[in-house]
Amino acid sequence: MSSEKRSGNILIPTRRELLVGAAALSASATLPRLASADAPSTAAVNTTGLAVTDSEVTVGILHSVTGTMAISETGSVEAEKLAIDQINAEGGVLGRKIKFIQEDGASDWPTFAEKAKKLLVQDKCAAVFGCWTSASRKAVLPVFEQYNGMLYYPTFYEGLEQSKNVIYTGQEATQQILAGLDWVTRTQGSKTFYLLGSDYIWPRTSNKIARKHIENHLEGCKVLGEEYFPLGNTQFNSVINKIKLTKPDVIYAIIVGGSNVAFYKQLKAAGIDMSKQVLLTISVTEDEIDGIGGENIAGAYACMKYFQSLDNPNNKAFVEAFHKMWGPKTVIGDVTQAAYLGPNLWRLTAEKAGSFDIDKIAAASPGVEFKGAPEGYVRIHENHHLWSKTRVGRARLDGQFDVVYETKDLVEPNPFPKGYQ
Amino acid sequence: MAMTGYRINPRSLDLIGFALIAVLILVVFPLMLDVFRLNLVGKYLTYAFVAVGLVLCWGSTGILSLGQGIFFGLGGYCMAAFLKLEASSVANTKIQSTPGIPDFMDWNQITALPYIWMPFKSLPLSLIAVIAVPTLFAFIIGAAMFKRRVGGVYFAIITQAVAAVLTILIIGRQGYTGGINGITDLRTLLGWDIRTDGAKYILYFVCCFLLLGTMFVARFIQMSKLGRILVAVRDQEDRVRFSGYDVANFKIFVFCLASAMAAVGGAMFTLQVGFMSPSFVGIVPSIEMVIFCAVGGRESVLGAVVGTLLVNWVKTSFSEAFPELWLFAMGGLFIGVVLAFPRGLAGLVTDQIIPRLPSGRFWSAAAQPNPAPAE
Amino acid sequence: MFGDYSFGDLMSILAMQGFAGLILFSVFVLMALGLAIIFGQMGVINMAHGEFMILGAYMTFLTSHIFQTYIPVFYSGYFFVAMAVAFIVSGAAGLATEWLLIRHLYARPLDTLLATWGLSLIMQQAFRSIFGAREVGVELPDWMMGSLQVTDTIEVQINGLFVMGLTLIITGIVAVLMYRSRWGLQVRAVVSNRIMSGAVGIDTRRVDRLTFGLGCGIAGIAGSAFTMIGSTSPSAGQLYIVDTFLVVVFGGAQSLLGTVASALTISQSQSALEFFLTGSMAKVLTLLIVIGLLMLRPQGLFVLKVRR
Amino acid sequence: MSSSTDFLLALESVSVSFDGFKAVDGLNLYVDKGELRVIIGPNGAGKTTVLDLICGRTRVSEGSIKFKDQEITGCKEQEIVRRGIGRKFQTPTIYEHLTVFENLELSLPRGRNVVGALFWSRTEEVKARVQEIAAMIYLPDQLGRPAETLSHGQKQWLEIGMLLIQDPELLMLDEPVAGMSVSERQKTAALLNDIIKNRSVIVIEHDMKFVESIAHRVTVLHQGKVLAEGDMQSVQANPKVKEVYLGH
Repeated sequence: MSSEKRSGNILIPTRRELLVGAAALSASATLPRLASADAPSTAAVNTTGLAVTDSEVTVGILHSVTGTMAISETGSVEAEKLAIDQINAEGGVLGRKIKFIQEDGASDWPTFAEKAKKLLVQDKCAAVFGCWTSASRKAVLPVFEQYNGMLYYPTFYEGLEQSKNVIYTGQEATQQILAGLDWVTRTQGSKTFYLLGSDYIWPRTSNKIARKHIENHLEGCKVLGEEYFPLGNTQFNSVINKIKLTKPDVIYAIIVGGSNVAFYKQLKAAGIDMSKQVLLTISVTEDEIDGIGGENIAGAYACMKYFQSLDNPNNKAFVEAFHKMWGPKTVIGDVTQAAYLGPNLWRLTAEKAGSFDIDKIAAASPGVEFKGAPEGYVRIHENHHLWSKTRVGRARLDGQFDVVYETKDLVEPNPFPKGYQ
Repeated sequence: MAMTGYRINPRSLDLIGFALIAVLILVVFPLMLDVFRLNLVGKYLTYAFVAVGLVLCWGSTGILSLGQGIFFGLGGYCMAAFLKLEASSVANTKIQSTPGIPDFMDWNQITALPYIWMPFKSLPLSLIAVIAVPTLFAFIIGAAMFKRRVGGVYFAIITQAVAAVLTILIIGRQGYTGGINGITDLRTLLGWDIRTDGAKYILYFVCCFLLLGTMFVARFIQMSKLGRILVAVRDQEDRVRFSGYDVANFKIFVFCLASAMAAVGGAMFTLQVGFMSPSFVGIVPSIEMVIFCAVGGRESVLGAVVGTLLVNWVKTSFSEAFPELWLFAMGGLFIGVVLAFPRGLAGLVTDQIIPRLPSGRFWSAAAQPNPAPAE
Repeated sequence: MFGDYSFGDLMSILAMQGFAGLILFSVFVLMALGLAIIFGQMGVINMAHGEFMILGAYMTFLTSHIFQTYIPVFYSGYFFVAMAVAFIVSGAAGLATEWLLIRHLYARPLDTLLATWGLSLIMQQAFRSIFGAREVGVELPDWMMGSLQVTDTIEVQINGLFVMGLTLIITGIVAVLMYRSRWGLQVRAVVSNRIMSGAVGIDTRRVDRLTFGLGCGIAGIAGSAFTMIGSTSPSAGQLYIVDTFLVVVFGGAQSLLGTVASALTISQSQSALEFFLTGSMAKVLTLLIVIGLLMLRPQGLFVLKVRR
Repeated sequence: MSSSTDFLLALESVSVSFDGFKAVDGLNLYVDKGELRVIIGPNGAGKTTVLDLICGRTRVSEGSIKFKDQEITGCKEQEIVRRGIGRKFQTPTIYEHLTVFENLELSLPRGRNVVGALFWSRTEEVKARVQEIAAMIYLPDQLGRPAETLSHGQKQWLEIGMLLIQDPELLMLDEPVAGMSVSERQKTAALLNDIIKNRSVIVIEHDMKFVESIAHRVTVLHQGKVLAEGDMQSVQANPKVKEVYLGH
């Protein structure tokens, strides 16, 4: 069965609009019943003692719902629950309904490791959707490799990693950064950059890649300054002064969490006008703007693969379903969308492999394509990252983005970029 | 500060209490729990080292340190450093631009092993460092503070600030420390794979025996004249001084000892959990560990261990049952204990239960607080 | 470092860094005032101070919403109402806390630390359950954003000025309350000798409750003011606690003057360092300096030498 | 005046001030070996402060304090104690929840460092010494009792005992009979006269009857200065003293 059909009915709410004389879809409308009817035997689809019964398959959701990271991870939890609901509504995976067990990582890496272990060793989850920060992923990675689990990791991250047991549904650094830099130099004629970041691995590595690209690949461009702030820092006046004095063409900001709010509010208060000053960020999604306030960041450019305002049928349906489930006010950011991909990709892979076995899933993953992806279309690369387009959006007053640029074709994921390390 | 009440024949009470704990962790848990849960208990027990240290430092001497996480962390990092070097052999790190150094160094364009990492190539040196580094650090802080007679709340808050500084440094100097990720993916100890179930059992028992040893040392000190002097320092510092004792030295000693104990815990944590994270050096875990100790009874070695097990068990089971609401329960627990039993579970036993029981010996021992099994 | 700047630039660096420092200073004072009262005057270590601030911030958030939806005409002025609300709600919460929790612990100051830590966990989770785990954006009336152009390189941020003014006023009020009012007299009496002041007919319980309430109320105002510069999320309060305690302790717990002075020292040194080092290192150095000075003057900057 | 003296204790032009208020002002005070000196004076005269200065609890602003011809200003409390000065506080400061025996044992000038304390063993010799002192301070059969259960007077004695067991050459007692019954006072007076045999004692006391019963020489302090000094009669005769103090 091709994923073509499935893409149609992945999203129940869209049926109506898509049904318009699509033969494939009329077939797929009946597909759920079929799926459960000819459900393969448990013995066949589960040879390694995962938590799979004739009617159910158990997966785990592992995010921080308490502590500082809960701010960011809530969206991912919501997206994953939505995806699981929708899949179940269509008869589940290999004829089995998905049952999820949620654990709280509590924004604490050792806790993530503990809970990951619990989900694999005790609950025998067939797949785990979770983690947000690199630190939490690094903490659970050995667990997944030792107990041979499958993690779907939603966040854009620094790369330099590749594991049989992880599918990275977010972009790795080069995918997210390079296209944006090229675009800004090309269209804004920017020559000078000021790099900012929160003080941990992702911003530092990303800025490293950005710097290398600026200095080695962009004609006549240079970096005027690079600075890092403790996580949760709320005072940026000093660096803002430095920016005012060095007058860079582009402020390149990779500040995360609560610091964002302080940073952009203080930028605005300091009279830096985003309509004149180019600010390019890879860390601010619609979720963050919720806290920052649209009026404080309007005019800034963000570079990532998804924006809630994307105009395509998949996304319309996704946003509608999301709002139906979690309320019309909740916004959807890049990571939230990537988290939504997780369960869907897993389902497609499982049905391609005809099995829940981790090894079979891992082996079957490369080449799996999800045409119903809200961001349009994604395909899993041999390195377990996703082929995806990169887009630049400009923040609006209402907290949404206007997509001003999108790469012509899918950008290849390259977690170990030569010349950027 | 609460005062030690008068116990009926404390020694026999202790012996039986110790026996109970020993049986519990050496026999009951291994039989009752699967390896995953046992490994969890093992993790809790590493916190118990800190709690025992706090009993001496805070309960007996009245020095409240909100920075014990520092020493737990340093101990853990020293252990992790050794394991990490072993894990990042040239063979394992082929894909790096500089094979043979830890991955996080490679990510930060460090091309040669920094000098501070050299000692951790040898296990003996590393084991020495596990104790020595944190203890030395504690000595510096202690000497600076106690010689200047900084005490009470001031000491607590300064230790907190030190913890904050250290966290920022570790995270900021990620090329040398692994940054916020900590030091992850530790595999073998001298070629012995510490991730297998067998290894987990062995490490668990090693941890247990070390803990029992630590408890014994702590108890021995409490019983000695030194122990009486520490209590005297807590309640009547001036008089101790005018009895010709150099109070500062005693405080420094007990603070260093507590730190060393914490460090051992940290090292055992690294071995059992397989990585070390800067989140331990921070303020939150430091305060949590003080709370473990308070729940169990800040003056009782046994109480501290039991309290640690209890709080962590509650934490784990609540957060598994109500991932989104468990903080309410934790907060409630802390407040409840502080209000209801100022001297923790141990106090509850010695003040409330024993006096109400018929003739002392047998009962008083049996009435040692039984930890809820971690299940 | 200086090579690439002209003299004029340097002057404006000086001016603007000084100003940045002043903002930071006001922020610290606002954070610390409430604690200085509670810790300094009552010896209670309130680890939930940050949460009381965030409570104030959420109140501001609610008020702004109410204004937007019901009386948009007065929107530009909502902030003042918000601060009042924040003060009242946080203050009330403070009174309740004192009554339920703190008053049982006066004999054991260090235990208040543990109990209030528990309280802070509960409050955080409460915020999360009520307002959601995500950050909330508190919108500001336009007149508060933006900045005044002094010279072409020197700009003064309006909300910065606002925070400073606010700090000035509140500090003034507290000072008057402490050193001019009957209540302040009673507070200081209770601090210096609880039993005696009880004996001479001061209702020490009432004094304690009011003191704690006032402290929390001020925390509320601070939180409300911080919506201008910081983020409002359930766990944001944790960010402030260490700095706040350092400021208070460094100043010498008993004296307001000390608190102000230490806030000034810390903020100025930090913003100066921030300019020449990166944010992280500046923070580290500042903390180290404070710790060092505390070792030299264990009891803080401003304490009276008295016969023990 | 010669800086070297044959006095046991010599305070020369000692001053200390708290925020401008001079609690002790250019005080000169000399104590002989084997002398029992009583310091009296109205409240706030600086009596207790003088003791604080001698035992290092308060640092002198100016002046010198010599003990056995050695400067002790700036020494740490415990050093001064080890040189042979013991000090009893106004309110009895003892280890409330240790037993009488343990109180005395802790005060025994041995095993004063960490290691010594850790491996301390309660030898017969130790027990004997404790017994001996306990007998002196009228608590021979109270050794097993928790100190907190003693009567106020007994606590005063215990604290004196804790000083005696250190065998100091100079003993400083701040109001040793405060809150004692008449019989206890007599016993205490006897105790002091008994102690005197091989050491000097400074006593601060208000109770004139008690002072008469023990004092060799009396020093009257007033506003941090020596108002008068001499034996009881001469002091009581002194009009200035009458005026500021005894008069009414």
